[in-house]
Amino acid sequence: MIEIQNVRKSFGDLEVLKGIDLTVQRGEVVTVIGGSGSGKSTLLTCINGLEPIDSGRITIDGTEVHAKSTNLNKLRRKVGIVFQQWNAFPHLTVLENVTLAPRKVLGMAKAEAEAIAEKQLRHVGLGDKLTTYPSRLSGGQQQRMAIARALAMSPDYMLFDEVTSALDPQLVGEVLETLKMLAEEGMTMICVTHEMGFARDVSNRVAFFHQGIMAEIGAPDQLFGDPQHPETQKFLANVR
Amino acid sequence: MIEIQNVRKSFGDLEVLKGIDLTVQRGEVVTVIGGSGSGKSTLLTCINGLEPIDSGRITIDGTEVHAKSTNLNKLRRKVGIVFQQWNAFPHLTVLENVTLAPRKVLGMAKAEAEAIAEKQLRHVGLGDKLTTYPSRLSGGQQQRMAIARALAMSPDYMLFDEVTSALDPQLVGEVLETLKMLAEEGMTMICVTHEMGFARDVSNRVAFFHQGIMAEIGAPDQLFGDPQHPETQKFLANVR
Amino acid sequence: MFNYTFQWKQALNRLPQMLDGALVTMEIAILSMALGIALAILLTVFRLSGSRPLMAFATTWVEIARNTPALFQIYMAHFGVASFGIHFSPFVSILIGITFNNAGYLTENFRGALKAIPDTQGRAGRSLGLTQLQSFRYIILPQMLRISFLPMTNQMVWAILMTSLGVTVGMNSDLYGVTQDLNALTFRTFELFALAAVIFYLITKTITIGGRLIAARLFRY
Amino acid sequence: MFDTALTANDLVFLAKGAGITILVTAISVVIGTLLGILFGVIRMQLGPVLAAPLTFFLDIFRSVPLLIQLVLGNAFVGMVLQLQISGFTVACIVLSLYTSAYCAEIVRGGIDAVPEITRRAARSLGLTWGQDMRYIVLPLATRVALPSWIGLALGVMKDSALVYVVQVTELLKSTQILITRLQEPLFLLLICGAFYFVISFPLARFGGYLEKRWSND
Amino acid sequence: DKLDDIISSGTLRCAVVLDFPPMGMRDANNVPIGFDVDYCNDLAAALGVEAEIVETPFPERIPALMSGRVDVGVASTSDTLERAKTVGFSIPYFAFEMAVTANSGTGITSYEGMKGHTVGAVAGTYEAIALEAQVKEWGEGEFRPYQTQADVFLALSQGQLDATVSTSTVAQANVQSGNYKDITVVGFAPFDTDYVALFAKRDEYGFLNYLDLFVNQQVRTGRYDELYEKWVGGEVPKLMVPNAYR
Ligand SMILES: Nc1ncnc2c1ncn2[C@@H]1O[C@H](COP(=O)(O)OP(=O)(O)OP(=O)(O)O)[C@@H](O)[C@H]1O
Ligand SMILES: Nc1ncnc2c1ncn2[C@@H]1O[C@H](COP(=O)(O)OP(=O)(O)OP(=O)(O)O)[C@@H](O)[C@H]1O
Ligand SMILES: NC(=O)CC[C@H](N)C(=O)O
Ligand SMILES: [Mg+2]
Ligand SMILES: [Mg+2]
Repeated sequence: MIEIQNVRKSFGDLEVLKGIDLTVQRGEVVTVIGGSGSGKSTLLTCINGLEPIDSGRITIDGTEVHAKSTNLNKLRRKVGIVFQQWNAFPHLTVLENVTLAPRKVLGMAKAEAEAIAEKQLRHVGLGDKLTTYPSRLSGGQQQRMAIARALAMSPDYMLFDEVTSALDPQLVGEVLETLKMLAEEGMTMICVTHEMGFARDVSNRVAFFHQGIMAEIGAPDQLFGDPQHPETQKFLANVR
Repeated sequence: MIEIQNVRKSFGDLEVLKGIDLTVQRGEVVTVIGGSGSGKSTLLTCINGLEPIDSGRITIDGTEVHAKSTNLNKLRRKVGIVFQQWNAFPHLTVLENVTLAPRKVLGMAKAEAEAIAEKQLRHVGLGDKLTTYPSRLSGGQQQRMAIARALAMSPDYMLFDEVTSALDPQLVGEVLETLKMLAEEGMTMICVTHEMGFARDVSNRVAFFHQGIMAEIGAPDQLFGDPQHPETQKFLANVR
Repeated sequence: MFNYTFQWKQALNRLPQMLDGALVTMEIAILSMALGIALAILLTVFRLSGSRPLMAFATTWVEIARNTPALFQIYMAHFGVASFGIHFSPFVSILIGITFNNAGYLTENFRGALKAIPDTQGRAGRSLGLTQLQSFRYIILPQMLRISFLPMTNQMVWAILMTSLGVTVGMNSDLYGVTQDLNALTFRTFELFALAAVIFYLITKTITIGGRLIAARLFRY
Repeated sequence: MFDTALTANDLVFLAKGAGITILVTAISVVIGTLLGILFGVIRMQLGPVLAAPLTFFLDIFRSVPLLIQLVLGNAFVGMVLQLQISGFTVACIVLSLYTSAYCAEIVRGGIDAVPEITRRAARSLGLTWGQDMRYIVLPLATRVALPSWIGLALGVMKDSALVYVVQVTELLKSTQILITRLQEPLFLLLICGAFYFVISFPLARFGGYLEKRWSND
Repeated sequence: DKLDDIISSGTLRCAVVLDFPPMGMRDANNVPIGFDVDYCNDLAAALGVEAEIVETPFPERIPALMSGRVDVGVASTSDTLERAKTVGFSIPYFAFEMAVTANSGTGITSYEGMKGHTVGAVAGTYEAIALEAQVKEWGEGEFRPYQTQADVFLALSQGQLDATVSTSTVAQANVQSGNYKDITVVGFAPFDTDYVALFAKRDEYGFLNYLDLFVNQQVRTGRYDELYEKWVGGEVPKLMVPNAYR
């Protein structure tokens, strides 16, 4: 369970998160939508401790992320994250990309790590690209590789930050399919996305962010069908 | 009138345009859609003579673009073009961007050029950004500036090459509005685009390119509603 | 026409000696590059460390290396430090001098390379549970070295050229030193220096072209 | 440590040396830059094959120690060209060519850095090749190239320490002359090093600043 | 020929090495002085022209001559047979005896005592060539050439060198100056006397003849002794080689 309690976060003078509260249960898929700069990415990077927070608390399965005593490197194994862009390590083959963390972080033997990596890569449909370098992959394939890489650490939670935004329209589908598959397998996920169709189909709940505030959260039918907050209405009208 | 007759064009071994025929009448808006690499951009750059062609003919108001005797610099004044990206001259202010060509190409006086530039910039909604540098503009504003810059040469034709593809989703609208406005004012336009909604609303005809061939062309209702070519059907199914 | 008869034979007779000198020159350049790269990585880590003294140390090094003549640095490595009772042989002095210079310039190159590596790379690494150091070692460093590979071959060329300054600290076994000694012996200045120039040219060309070939080999991505 | 036999006279002597260093540098950088731009544009226009001889010629200046270039350049001017010109002139000629060789590379890098599409945009507006170069490529390339160019100019200043071989008494040579007489090497060298540093450091920082500012655009 | 050219041009340009005291150096106003400088002035006076001192570092002496930037070398240049293949030498105008100077801490007390030590001299000089050959013959120790006489003595007093061989004149001058700590002249080096000569282009016989006669006249008129007394002092070295012509 991920619990976010009254989290605030500023960059310099700019308050980017103005007291966010959100609890994500095991097995739940929460999608986050909202305008540019509303703090969506920042929230994700706070959740896995890449960014410190100013106040509030984030706990993952009871462990407080930003406590001094927390071993972040260890905690992060539980929480996979995939970004919008530049996820692939360009100097490593697909297989090496995926085995790096299991080997260096978990200390797995090469063979064992490769077995796991192959399994995950096959899972996302890249079973035939093991020795390819990322530059030879399409954007969609790169994103799927990044997902496999995160999965290879057997995380309990996955965070996705607009993983399809940088892709050509033709490639969006394949990545969304992969996410859907994960959701169906019961992975707990927080997905920041601009793909309203996806949000509607896959999520248990959809959260709308506006200027550092979670303006509205609800089941997809409710939020898309009958948005309460005027900003949500405005946003959805614009998107289509 | 732009007449394209059996135009072929290769880059090295790769034949990118395999005999294109297309006639665009004054006042007509033709949209070009098609997969990546199908030759759409190449066609546009051939039309204004930025790229030579291997065979066939392109004439603009009767002048053959690729004839030796044609003064291309002069011809290009008739044909404005806006690309997907990097249209702005980053070292010049918005006003300077727009006045450069009228002054240097048409030899206009500074004051006159500025008057025209201001008019065009107001036209695209940038009347308050005259002394700003492009780096301070959003992507959408940069594209609108590029449109104003082309318009300042009073072209008879405008070519647009995926002018919204590099933009954040929120900024697409403002640029498409500008294009729509131009179309309504009677500008002859060829627009390469991924925005199907725009293509449907604005164009007189839509052309579908596939692997260097114009696979299909027709009125938007016909092409979108009842595509004939199997590749068109596939493409449209994928896009949404 | 020249009032001077070129005696190329005389110079060519000395070619074996000069080629021996060229080997020493290469040796100095290669060692100074290997050490320079290692030090530059260390200085880069210092710069990223966030610790003020370490950052100041790295910055001072880089700025002195980049803002004074190499000749000055090499002279200092020999006569300067000797004022404090530390003695280095000419070979070690020139090696230290060039290494100091290399490390300074390479650190600056690395800084540029780091800027070209997207932030998300390090973040992606850390997100997988890699420690900061692991993330640097396995993700940032290889990319940084790749991006700065061509600048590094340039620096290698400079290292070769800088060996010619070794004569100021008593080197006479490198290519330039050998040439100068032969010149003193025979007064065949033009022939000898022209021959040395050709050898230097061939060495540096080999490095540049070799560097490109290696880059193509090494970086298949 | 620093009770010294250095007189005001000697300081004037050093200052003269510094003046020569700056003068040689200034002349060489100006001429070298103009030549470098010319060579760079010629190379770009001719394409790699036709420009090969020029590329080769310029390559020599980047592949042979400056010390040797100066010795041979001096000999060439005196013996082959039979010109009775001063060592100072020879130093300026060699350093100018040396500068131009590096500058041509910088120019190429600058031009390469202007996106093809931006140039296409310019041509599409009806600008001629020359106008495109003049109004678009040059200003943009300058921004990319200026920081490296500052680095080059400072490099030339530091490398000008070697022109002593053609009988030019620049700063480092002046220092050595004083060392021979006063026998205070460390002290004198520190003065000399400090001088280079004081000129070079602020300019280098300025170059870094420009780079930062322009890359943020 | 060259002689006529010099006389008609009105200036004589001499290549002089100015970091080689007391033969060539600079005074407190950094004006060139020394034995070689005076010698050049005398030569110019004999020719009835102005003297111009062109400071020439070691490797540039030959290009300076060949490119016509100087007319004559008055640069304490040893007249070796190898060099004579390139330039023309006059008869010797000066002769050096070589002395061993050692760092006091090393316990070196003689030429032989240098065996196994780190020794050095000014690169490319007569003594450097001889000393390097000697170190090779000994098979132990190390030889280091430095670019200037100043660097050699600096290295010596810093302890980077244990001993050096230099012309005795330089050695005495430097030890007496008190600029260098911990150095002492410990004896003579048993090298052949280093005869040095003026040099000009090889084929300028007229000029070379003139130089020979000029050197001869300097000795005959007592000017040589006078200059020696002025710059060096002590017993004047003989310029004649026993049992040989010339
Ligand atoms: N490292 C940082 N330093 C300073 N400001 C930052 C930093 N990261 C983000 N910001 C600022 O914080 C605000 C929120 O950024 P964030 O990336 O979280 O927004 P977002 O909702 O993900 O937007 P988008 O949809 O554009 O990705 C923005 O104004 C951004 O400029
Ligand atoms: N200058 C060039 N040199 C070589 N090949 C080129 C060049 N320009 C384009 N191509 C190739 O020609 C083909 C067609 O390119 P073009 O840019 O016209 O496609 P497009 O339809 O505009 O695609 P997209 O939707 O990706 O912009 C592509 O395979 C491309 O790689
Ligand atoms: N003048 C010098 O510096 C060298 C003198 C030395 N006797 C030689 O010619 O070898
Ligand atoms: Mg974001
Ligand atoms: Mg295109």
